[in-house]
Amino acid sequence: MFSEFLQYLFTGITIGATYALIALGFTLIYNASHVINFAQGEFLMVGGMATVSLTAMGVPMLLAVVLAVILAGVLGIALQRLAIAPAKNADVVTLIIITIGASIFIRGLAQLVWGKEYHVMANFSSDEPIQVFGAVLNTQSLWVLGVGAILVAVLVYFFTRTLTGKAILATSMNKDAARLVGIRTQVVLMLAFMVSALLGSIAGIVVAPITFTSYDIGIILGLKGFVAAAIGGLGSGMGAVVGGLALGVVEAMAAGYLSSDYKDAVAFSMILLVLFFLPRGLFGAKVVERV
Amino acid sequence: MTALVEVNNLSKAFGGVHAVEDVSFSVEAGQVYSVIGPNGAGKTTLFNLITGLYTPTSGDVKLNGESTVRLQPNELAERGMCRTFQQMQICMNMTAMENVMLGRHLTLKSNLLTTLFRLPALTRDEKAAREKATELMEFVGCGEYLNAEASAMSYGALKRLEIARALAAEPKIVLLDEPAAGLNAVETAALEELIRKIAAQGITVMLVEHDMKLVMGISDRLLVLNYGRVLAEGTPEQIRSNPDVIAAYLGG
Amino acid sequence: MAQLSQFRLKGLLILAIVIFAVPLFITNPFHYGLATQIALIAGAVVGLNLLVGFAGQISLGHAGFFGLGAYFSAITTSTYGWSAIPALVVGAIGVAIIAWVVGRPILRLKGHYLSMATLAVGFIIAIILNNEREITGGPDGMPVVPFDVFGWELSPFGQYTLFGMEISGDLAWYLFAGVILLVAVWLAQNLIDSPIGRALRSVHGSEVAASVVGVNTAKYKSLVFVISAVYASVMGALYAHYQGFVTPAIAGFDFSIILITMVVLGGMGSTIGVIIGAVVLELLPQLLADFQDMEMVLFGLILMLTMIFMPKGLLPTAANLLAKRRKKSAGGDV
Amino acid sequence: MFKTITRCASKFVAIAAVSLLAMNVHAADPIRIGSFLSVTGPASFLGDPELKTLQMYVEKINEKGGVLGRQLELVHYDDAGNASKARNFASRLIRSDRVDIIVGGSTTGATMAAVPMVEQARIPFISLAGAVVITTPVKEWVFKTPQSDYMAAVRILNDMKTQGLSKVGLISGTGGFGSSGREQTLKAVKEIGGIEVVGDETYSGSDTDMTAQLTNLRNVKGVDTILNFGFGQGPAIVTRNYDQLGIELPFYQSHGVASDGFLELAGDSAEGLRLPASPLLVPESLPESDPQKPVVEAYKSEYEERWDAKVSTFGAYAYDGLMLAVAAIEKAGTTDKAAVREALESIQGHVGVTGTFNMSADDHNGLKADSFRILEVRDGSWKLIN
Repeated sequence: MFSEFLQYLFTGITIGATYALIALGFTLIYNASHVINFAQGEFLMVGGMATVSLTAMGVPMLLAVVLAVILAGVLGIALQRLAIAPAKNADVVTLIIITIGASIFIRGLAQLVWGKEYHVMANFSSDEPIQVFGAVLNTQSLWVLGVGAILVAVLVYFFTRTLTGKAILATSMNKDAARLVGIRTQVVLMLAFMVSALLGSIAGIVVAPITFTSYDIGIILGLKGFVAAAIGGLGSGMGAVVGGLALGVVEAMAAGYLSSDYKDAVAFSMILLVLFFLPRGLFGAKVVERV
Repeated sequence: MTALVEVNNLSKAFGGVHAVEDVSFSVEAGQVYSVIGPNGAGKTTLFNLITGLYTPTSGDVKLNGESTVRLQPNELAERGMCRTFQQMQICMNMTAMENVMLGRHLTLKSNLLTTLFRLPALTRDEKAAREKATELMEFVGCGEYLNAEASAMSYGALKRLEIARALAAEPKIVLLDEPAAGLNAVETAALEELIRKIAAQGITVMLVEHDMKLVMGISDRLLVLNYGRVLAEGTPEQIRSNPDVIAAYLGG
Repeated sequence: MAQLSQFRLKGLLILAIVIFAVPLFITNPFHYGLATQIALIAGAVVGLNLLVGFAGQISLGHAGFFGLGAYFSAITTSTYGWSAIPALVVGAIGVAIIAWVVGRPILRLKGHYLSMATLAVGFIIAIILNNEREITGGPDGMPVVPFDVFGWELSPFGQYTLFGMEISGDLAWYLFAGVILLVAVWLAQNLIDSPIGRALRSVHGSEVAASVVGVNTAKYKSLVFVISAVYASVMGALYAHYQGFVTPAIAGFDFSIILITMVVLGGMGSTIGVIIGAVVLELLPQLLADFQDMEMVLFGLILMLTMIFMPKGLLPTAANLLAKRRKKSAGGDV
Repeated sequence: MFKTITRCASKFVAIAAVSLLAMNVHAADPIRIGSFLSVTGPASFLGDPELKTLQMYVEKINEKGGVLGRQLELVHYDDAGNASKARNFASRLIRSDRVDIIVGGSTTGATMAAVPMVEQARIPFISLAGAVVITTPVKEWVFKTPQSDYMAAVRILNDMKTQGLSKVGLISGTGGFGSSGREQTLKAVKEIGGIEVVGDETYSGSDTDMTAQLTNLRNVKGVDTILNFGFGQGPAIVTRNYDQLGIELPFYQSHGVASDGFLELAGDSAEGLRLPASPLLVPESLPESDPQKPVVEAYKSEYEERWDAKVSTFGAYAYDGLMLAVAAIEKAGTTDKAAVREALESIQGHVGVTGTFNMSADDHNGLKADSFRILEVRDGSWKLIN
């Protein structure tokens, strides 16, 4: 009984940690620009696919990872500079459609360059799973959780201790005020896209040995990340982390105890429940309306 | 006779900062009642509290004896309270006429059926609304803009248009938030005349204003706020001679 | 008033002329098929535009309502032998109730919460349609009987007589879909040019302004959300009858995104604009089909560039350009 | 629209040029073979090798002089796995491109969406999708090359019985293939008897971890084997989770994963699993006497040489479809649609890669369950069991 529960929990928090990292990416960009970036999943795909193809070309793993993350970061900057910045006076809905166009474009390119097949990435360490009270834990899950925790810690440090981080926070709270105190908001937006691309690509790399990777893996993972961000309260970093983990665990528990047919429906119902009863999400920021 | 608007011990805090603290006063029907004070004194916050845009931290507001702090702005409008804004809230995606007709919203009796199939009842209703709006636009001095897009109007005209919209709802009381801000002397004089005409129709007017000449000239009573608290309350004469007010305005 | 109603009729008139002129240029029944689908999808998009363009809210799950309408009609007519019109009406009422239950509490909140709620509802609908194999045929879909009115069937494969002329089923369906689209536009236009429409537009312009003159913004947003869902449901039902086959893909997230993209691409708030959006987005894959592997890249690129350089959408941008040019030439005369 | 116009124009110019060059040799019109396939999207692993196969063999046939002295022309569209698109493209093929026969439809959904159109237009259609509903009940103009999922279920269940297994834990994908496979397995269990399904779990095509479902199946009392019906990357994840959980029960999969790509994804964890498949995966293990051996070997080597990619059983469906079409046209001696249909229906003993086809008026598939071979994964490659 307990081992079953533990098994579902392991499954849930592993995938949940991935959702959390994607949700953090959504949150970052949403805070800086109020744009829901539907290309978020593509950062994840680029991370995984670039690492796989670089290692296949004989590049050492560590270097491949670094190059893949850099590639994703450049992509994030390019997305902001080339697609979002030129349309900065557009309606938020228009910006969202632009990110959808960008995601289709990136996916199309990936399909041309890397093909349509699924690819395997080896576990970072042993393939031998660990036994814990009758449940098994894939060593890669530990990597996902560990890297996730480190990234969250780095982000917390970045936003509370560094000037750049504070600038991003200030811009997200009040663009005009930030501009007045000399923060270049366009640069901040670019940083937000870059950091969110870095987060996404790292998530894509650590989770690839579990999920495989392909040109279209970003669609569903990106979407689940958005769901996690919505559950946590779009705009809250803490909410993104908790929302991601909660979504992962609920999915696994629903598949285990309720019905595997309807586990995704359970996950999506969570959004409705949260919106009905905790409209700002689990950790959504209180919004003060200015007239 | 009970007061039209009665404010009791009203407070509003944002985070730890008190924007309005323990404010009490009442407005009699038919008065022109002004709220003055330095920038950041909490005047607009007070208006937002009275018109239901903010929920107070503590205290109460009564309209015609009914507590209104739990009501939404549209429910207050149903009860006869309308307002304008310091930062104008004009629908720039519509024509000037449509903005004023919007003010007739509560008086229109259209349902989904008459709307979707554009039945005669709807067209009749709309015709009446348009006539009333035309009349009001002329009343506030926007007669030349009857066919204009809102986005094509001058700042001063838009300020008057907003007043016309508020009047279109046939309110018992209108709250005007800095109607003279940004207006030149001629326009301000016209505004003063307009406010007198509104008051003459028996509509209670509440005013937030910086222009002392205007305020002193038309107000029946004044409320002076400073740092969210009441500094003084009384007739223009009483306020003019109040030492605290003089200190705050001259010494501040 | 006279000016406004003249303008209203003008848009509708142009659309009617275009719709009835199209058969003169079509020689190929395949193109009728495309045109019919475009007309039906455009109808749903006109409804969605009421929500996006006039209530300023985004729905990321409208395909769910489209699919629900389609499947309700498909199941009741094909499995239970209902007549098409009662099936369509009952389905629409059901969809309206669902939209009301979801929209009412969420539209009290300010912000884009409806987009998240509709995303969830759309997915849940698609999941149910996919899983309930016994009823819906599961992921492989189910066949649908032709549309019927009082025992008279309209099938794209039939032959009909109209005003003494022999016309093919394809053409008949196209004309039917065209008329439906005209009715959809007429109703939408009536709504826009009414106090309700004014209230909705004011929400887009300044929600505070609307509320202080007594507009219950939450109520009207919910109302227009329900209306847009009903549009989707009705068009979905007709689409199912026309196609003769439905799969859960028509309730899927991808299709929801396509619908909202049609609105934004064509021009939010412009009824004729969003129809153009639907035409362009339906034809584009047909035109790009020859590019094979490049199709996806080109589609994404075109979508991105259009929105970057015409953020207001195709029709409003074109109208602006035209107005500017007119102004310039008028200035030249002086 | 512009594109279409230029395309038409360039076609016209090309035709004009050809007719000028071949003034005295009157070139016969080509035979037009239409196809709509899921070349992109979630079912691209079906459509991609299918398209490659069609392109390659149309070329080869044309090099050898074509069919009935006429060249073949392939007109193909990508439906991206979307049924509505498939219907539109089928319509375009029939009405705009005026093809003589259609070989296509990678998925059951795409095929079924096109069927009403095809039946109405009365044009022969050879589907490449698996589900039993495509040809049962028989539709006059619709044929198909893959064995049905019902046959696969029967083949698997029979093999289980011979292994003495009787309590099946079933896990399936919620996509068209898995969902239909699940239904046919439940049906086959009833008809075969002596075997039962004791657990029934599903996963969606985009799931990234199926540990929870497998844990449930393992915990079902008395379960002695597990069967996974699905395709795409999902079954590979199931296989890896199966291995990680250390489940020791005999493991069966469906023909949906009968490809070398699957072995690459699943790696060591696939060791020991069994599935029904076409002999294409094990040509060298076929006895010399097997009539399929030369066909299978030729297809495999030609495909791998041309595309520098592993051959897949799905591509073979397209191979069989094209060859059946060609055989029928040759047999009919014309491209008259009714005659070709008649010819298709009367094809007997046509040796293909998937099996030997014996069509008839009540069987538009023409294959038997035993055309499936049971394979087992040993040392990272396929071994023929029977």
